[in-house]
Amino acid sequence: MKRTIVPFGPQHPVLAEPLVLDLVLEDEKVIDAIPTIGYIHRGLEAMVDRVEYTEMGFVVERICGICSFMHGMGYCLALESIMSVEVPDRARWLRIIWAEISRIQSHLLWLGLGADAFGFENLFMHCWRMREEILDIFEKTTGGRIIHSVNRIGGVKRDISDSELIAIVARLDGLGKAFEATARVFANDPSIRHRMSGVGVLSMADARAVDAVGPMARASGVRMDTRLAGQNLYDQIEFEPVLETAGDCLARVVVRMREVRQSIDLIHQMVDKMPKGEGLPLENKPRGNPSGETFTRLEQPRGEVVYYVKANGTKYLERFRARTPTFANIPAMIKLVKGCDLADVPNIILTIDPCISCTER
Amino acid sequence: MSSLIVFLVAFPLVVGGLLLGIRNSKLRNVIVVLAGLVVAGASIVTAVTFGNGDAVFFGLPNGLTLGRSLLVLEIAIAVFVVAVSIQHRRILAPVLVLGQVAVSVYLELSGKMPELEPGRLFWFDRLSMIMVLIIGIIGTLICIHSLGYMRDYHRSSPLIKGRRTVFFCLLFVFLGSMFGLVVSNYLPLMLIFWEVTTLCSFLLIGYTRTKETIGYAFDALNMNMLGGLGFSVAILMLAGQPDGLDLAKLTAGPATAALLPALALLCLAGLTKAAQMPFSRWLLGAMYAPSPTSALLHSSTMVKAGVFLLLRLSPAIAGSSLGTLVAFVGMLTFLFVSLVGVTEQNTKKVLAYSTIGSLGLIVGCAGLGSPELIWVGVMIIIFHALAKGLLFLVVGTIENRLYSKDMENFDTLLSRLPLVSALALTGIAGMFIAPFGVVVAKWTAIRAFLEIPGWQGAALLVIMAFGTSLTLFYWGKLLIKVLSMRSVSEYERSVEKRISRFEWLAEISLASGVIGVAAFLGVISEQVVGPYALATFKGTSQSFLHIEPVILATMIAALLFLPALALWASRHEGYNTADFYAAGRPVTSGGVMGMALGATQTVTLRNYYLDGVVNGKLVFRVGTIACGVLLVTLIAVGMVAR
Amino acid sequence: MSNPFRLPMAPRAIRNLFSKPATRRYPYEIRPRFDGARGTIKFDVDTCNYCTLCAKRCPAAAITVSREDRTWAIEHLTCIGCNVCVEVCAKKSLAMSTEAKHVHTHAEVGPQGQRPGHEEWHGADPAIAAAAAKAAAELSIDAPSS
Amino acid sequence: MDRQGFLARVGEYHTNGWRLAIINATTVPPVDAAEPGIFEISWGFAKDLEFETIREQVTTADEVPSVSDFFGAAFLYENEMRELFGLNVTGIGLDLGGQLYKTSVKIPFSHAAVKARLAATAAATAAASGKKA
Amino acid sequence: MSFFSKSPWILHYDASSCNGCDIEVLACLTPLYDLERFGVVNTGNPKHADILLITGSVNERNIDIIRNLYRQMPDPKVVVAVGACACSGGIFARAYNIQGGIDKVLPVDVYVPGCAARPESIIDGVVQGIGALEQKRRKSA
Amino acid sequence: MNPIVFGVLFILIAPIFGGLLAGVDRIVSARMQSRVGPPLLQPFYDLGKLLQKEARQVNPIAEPLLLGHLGFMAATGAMLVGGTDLIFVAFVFALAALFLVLAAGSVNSPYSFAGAERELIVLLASEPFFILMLAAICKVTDASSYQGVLSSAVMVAPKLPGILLAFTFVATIKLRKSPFDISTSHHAHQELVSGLTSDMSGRLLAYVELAHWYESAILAALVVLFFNWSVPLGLLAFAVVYGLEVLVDNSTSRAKWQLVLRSTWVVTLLLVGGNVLALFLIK
Repeated sequence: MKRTIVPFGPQHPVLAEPLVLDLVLEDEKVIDAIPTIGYIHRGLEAMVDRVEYTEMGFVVERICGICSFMHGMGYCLALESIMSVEVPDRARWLRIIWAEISRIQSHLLWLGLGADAFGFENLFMHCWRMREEILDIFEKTTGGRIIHSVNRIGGVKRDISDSELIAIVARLDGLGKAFEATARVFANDPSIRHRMSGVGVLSMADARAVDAVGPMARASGVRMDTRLAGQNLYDQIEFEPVLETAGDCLARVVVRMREVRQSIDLIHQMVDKMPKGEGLPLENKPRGNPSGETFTRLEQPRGEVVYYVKANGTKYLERFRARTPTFANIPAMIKLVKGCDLADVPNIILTIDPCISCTER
Repeated sequence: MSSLIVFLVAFPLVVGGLLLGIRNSKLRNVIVVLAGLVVAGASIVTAVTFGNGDAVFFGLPNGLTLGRSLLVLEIAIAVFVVAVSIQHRRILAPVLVLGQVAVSVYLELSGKMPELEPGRLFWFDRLSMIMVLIIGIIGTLICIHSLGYMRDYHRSSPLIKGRRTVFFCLLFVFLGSMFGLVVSNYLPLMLIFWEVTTLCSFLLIGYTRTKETIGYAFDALNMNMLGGLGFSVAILMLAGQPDGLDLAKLTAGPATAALLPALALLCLAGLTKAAQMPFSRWLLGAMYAPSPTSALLHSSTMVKAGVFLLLRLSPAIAGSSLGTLVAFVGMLTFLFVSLVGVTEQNTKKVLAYSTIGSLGLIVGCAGLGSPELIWVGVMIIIFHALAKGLLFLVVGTIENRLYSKDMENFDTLLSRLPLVSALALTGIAGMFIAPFGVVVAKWTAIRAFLEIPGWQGAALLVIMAFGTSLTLFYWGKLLIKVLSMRSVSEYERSVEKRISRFEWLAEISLASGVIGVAAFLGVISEQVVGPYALATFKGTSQSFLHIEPVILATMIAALLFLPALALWASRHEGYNTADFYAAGRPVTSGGVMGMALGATQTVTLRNYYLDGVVNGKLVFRVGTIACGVLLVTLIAVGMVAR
Repeated sequence: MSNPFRLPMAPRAIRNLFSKPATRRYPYEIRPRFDGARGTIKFDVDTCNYCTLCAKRCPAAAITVSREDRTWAIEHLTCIGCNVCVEVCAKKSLAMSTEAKHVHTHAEVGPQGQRPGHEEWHGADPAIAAAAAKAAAELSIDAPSS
Repeated sequence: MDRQGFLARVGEYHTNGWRLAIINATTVPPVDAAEPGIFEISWGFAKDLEFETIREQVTTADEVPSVSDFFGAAFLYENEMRELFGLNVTGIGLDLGGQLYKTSVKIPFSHAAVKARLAATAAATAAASGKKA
Repeated sequence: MSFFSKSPWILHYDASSCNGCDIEVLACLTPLYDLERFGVVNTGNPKHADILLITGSVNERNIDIIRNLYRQMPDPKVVVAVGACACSGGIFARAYNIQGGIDKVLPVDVYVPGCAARPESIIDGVVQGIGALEQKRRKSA
Repeated sequence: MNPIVFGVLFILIAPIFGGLLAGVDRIVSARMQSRVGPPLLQPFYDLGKLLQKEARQVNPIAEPLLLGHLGFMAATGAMLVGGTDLIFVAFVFALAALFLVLAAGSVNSPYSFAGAERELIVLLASEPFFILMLAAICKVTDASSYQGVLSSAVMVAPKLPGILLAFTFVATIKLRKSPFDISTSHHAHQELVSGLTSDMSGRLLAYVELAHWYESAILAALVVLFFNWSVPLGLLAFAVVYGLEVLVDNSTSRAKWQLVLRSTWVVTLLLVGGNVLALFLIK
């Protein structure tokens, strides 16, 4: 029997990034979906052969423009563990504050994109307007809106003054209030429920079977969050991962909304706990060239990222590898897309919070 | 005068018999074409001779009498049916036909049969005239079309044993008996023709003699025999009434309560033949027969016999609860089959659903009965006969070129078979595009429904609104497929050249008919249909067309201008079939897209069938049950009214 | 199931309709950039000793330095503004300004195919400066002032 | 590599509820020119906060069995290894037929490609230092 | 009279960007920057677009896509390369799968530098693009 | 005044009305999103640009079909206010809309086709309403033409509250507003790209836009029918309805086609069917 084949992507307005799906449809029911990626593959892991390890961090930052800070931090953490560099305390705290701010930024961005995918333009506008607040904080503290370039192996390049930190917390509280109004819309709007509730259900067993990570797994009830490992000071503050059990698109929205609130709360705690004062050391410069290997794991907004770094004592690393969260979530996405409606395809793709540039590097 | 009618009926029968013996196809072509011309000519002559207006009645010429020939014919039919049924081990049909014979024999032997008024055997009025023209002209065109079609049909399906002699014989017999049916005034005479059409359709549906088609043929036979049985029981009941068997007198005005049971049974007969729910199944099965059969069954014969009878009965049943029930059976059938139609992928079946729906509308009009509604019913008969006849023939032609009846395979037809698709467009336009007849008829029907008081009026309006929109959906889908374009290869372009002249002649004539009738809508309404409707219901003079004919003509001209513009545009540069949006992927002019994982594939598109919203099978079942209940009520009402 | 006709967004939309839009009307209304925001690299040709460290460390390879010709050039279209060159410069010849990078058009492509966004300085070596000026005159583009 | 033993170990991780966190290949530079190129493959498994790896050393001639029977999500890693490293991974659950990426440099992590890149770097560094080539 | 300067519709394509510039392009449409003030509509469809805003650089797989999209845009049309990668390949110019900036395949009319390009710069770029569009219109008229 | 004059006036004024309406719509939508939005005359600039731009045609039949869409849409309006039978106008209205479907379908490309099919679905959803609405207006006023209804002594709106309510629902479809903007989208982020206009460019797209302006004007004229005792009140009511549509557009996400079809049918059956039934039973 004849079936409609819709070429979804590479250029498709629902996704800013090129992801290709051949959707085989009956009416609008997706019978089969054949994916292809590779439109953003740059080969940046191989740039270890062209860029010295000291500057490789800037390349790693540009794996993805949304979790740029986390990528930079992850690279530095990996190198620091190989080279046994002790990072000054304040720098460690500053890093995770920035990391949580960047999580808020990423989630707000995603909530907006998600809203746009199901045709709620106004909500998109509101989410992105709130996000601009975060970008202002970033630009003020790091000098860049999107790409921050403050992480260096051994510490961070810039300090945030204590007064500024307090201002940031106040600003985030304000943002939190504005966010609640938006969150109410996401949670209560019947038209959003129509599009999200019960759509793209990933059961807990399935989430485990396809090795889903991050909010994708947490929305299906899998208690998995690399922050629990505590290596990044998360053991010094109160932290418990956000879990939802429904496993549908709405649950993934809710997980991210709750994580926005949680991050604001975490930043509160962090600012309270961190060592105060002006002129505290921020950076311990590493000596010599690295040698050795490490797997470093980190919880990004999209989920767990794994970095592998192998160094052989030269200025150039032997191997750098990032297994990004979207890379791990793509099998889940392919699984969910089959059997849904064409109109659900954008929702499902977006609720895994795809970052194709992360996936393909 | 009466000899003309006898000629009209007898000539096709004789030709049919002659064709049975002719195996040379060239000779057959000549005979069919010549005989067809004679039939068409005779129908026109008849129409012209009688067509000055009022009803005329006459008997057999030169003192011929029927004698017991009707009974003999009936027994002959019964013997044939029993024989065939035994051959195929069917039980229902012989039971029904024997019941029928039993009724007739009882009538004959008991002597209850009233004396026949010899001068009132036949009845010719404007409705008969319209029917005779439809049968004579459209029927002939279909016969001629079959000459080309059957050649290709047997070429494309070599496994089917060619029995073309029988086929052409049946076509002509069919025409002859239809002529007889529409001019009969004496009900037992009409019954004979009625049964002959049943038999012809049975044989035509079973033409290919596969297990499947024989099953469908028996479906048709069983249901129509049931109607036939109703018909003969009605005759039995009417035989005791004064002037009961004289159709014209019977339907001269509202029927007395005593007549209602018999009328209910006649309505049952009409509904079976018109394939209304719950009897719609046989018409769908008939789709497996060669396309000219479908064309004949749908446009000018068979199902039209059913609505013809109901239109005849309209003045008698209108206003009674019987009439209302009949009307609702028709209107609900229209609604339900339109709903089923949107889920159907087989083009011939879509056409069949559309036919059942249109007939439902006619039945609705006949049941409600008012000058306006009778006008609507007759108008739909005319437009539907032309458009649907054309569509079936076109689909037959397409089927023989593309080897598929699936609507989905008709895509890019405009590029592959441009002339054929132009004809298809004309046919589809005739069925549902605004200034063409069926839509004008529906519009007038809505206006008439506004005048019907009580919940019935509201219900009819709602049914009409939804049913019409549903037809829009399936016709729209078909149009999208027919109108789509892509670059085609030289070979694909050459396919159209192999269509025979017979097919072109028939299809182009019918297409001109669709446009011509729409263009002369005003004249037809004023001169023929309007006077008929007024005469039937003794209404005061009124205009049925509530629009300036100028506007209609302008719209038709505009609609005809658009294809011309397309033709003009296609000769110009500036278009590129490889330029469609495919999300940035490479595309070529044949519609080949770059796909995932480096593959390539031709664009394939499937229409929407409302999966998950409308369950066609379920709707059909619900409709069958609902209309079945109505039908039982209908007969019961008739009985109780007594 | 909640009321299907609820529109939780509607009050917000109405409130927005009657309040001032959030839009910053750039380019008619320009918000000054934050201190420390990274923008364009500024080069001071007088203090540079052409050590080439900035060129070696630049991850985007946007800087070209020639010790012999005493030239220092940057491709602004390639520069990623990571600030590394500023950090490594021992002579403090480089500085990060908050000024946004300029948008260039195709019209700026030079006759020899020089890309837009290319900025080049020539050191004080008189011989080289003269040669460079001559070359620039031939190309009919203005040599950038130091 | 020991195919049976390897699959048994992977299967054990699977049955014990570990999840596949990463499969990573590394191009190990040859010590001398005569040595054939060696690749190091690590299968990283995670369970809650623990992380363990299986390590194998293979050449392009070796057959690397797919683990997609245990971990369905492995197909992306394995297709990637095949395309970028030229490794002979067999039995991949969802075989993309070499169409995952499309690269200008065929097999960009082959020993030859890595060597070429390092040479280019050396040349560029020399040029940046102001030594005219 | 020409309407091109009043109604520039854009198509955004992510060639192989890191998302940074894509987000900033989208941010330009949001309340704070609101490109629609200039009549800009983000069409998402090359057939409707006048300005191709393209981020990221050319690689082996997307090179055909970029060409296809450009070819499908009706004349007059303008290409605005957004971000360092689109202008020249940026930091990734030396990566093995990057062939260079967008001007390797398309005639780029406006280069918007930055990593990531700031919304203000993108607005400047679009405004410059409108000028280029107007020029092309005049040339073809 | 001669009805033909009304028709001609409609053809001339409707585009200006529709364009200005679209301009106001865009500004109001932008303000609801706390943006500044485009200038008021933006729709006219867009139209002008589209007419000046190259039209890339995939096949030769789309343009005639689109001209048919535009022509019949204008004709619908002209016939409506020109005094043609109202029920017939409903059929012509559907025909005009059908032309757009056919133009998109003729391209034979996935996105246009899916858009065309969805448009057919929304036609299927909205068509019963328009037939019933116009029939009910005819019934209640005993008139069959626009002028007839306007000069009728019967006030329509009080008699047809259910239908007026349903109108605000169904107008969402005709105005292509969220949640029912499933076949095209003014906003880019739609799974069908631009839906049925995906393969139209230049003047072809301009025809669609212009026809849509006519469509808005027709809807305005239809609202006036409900307020047949005072035309200004009718126009005010249209402004209110339109304002509601813009508000809903900015406060909901796009529905799926199944919901569009089901909900519209249910609304038509309950509100319109109920109102019609009441009309027939009470009168």
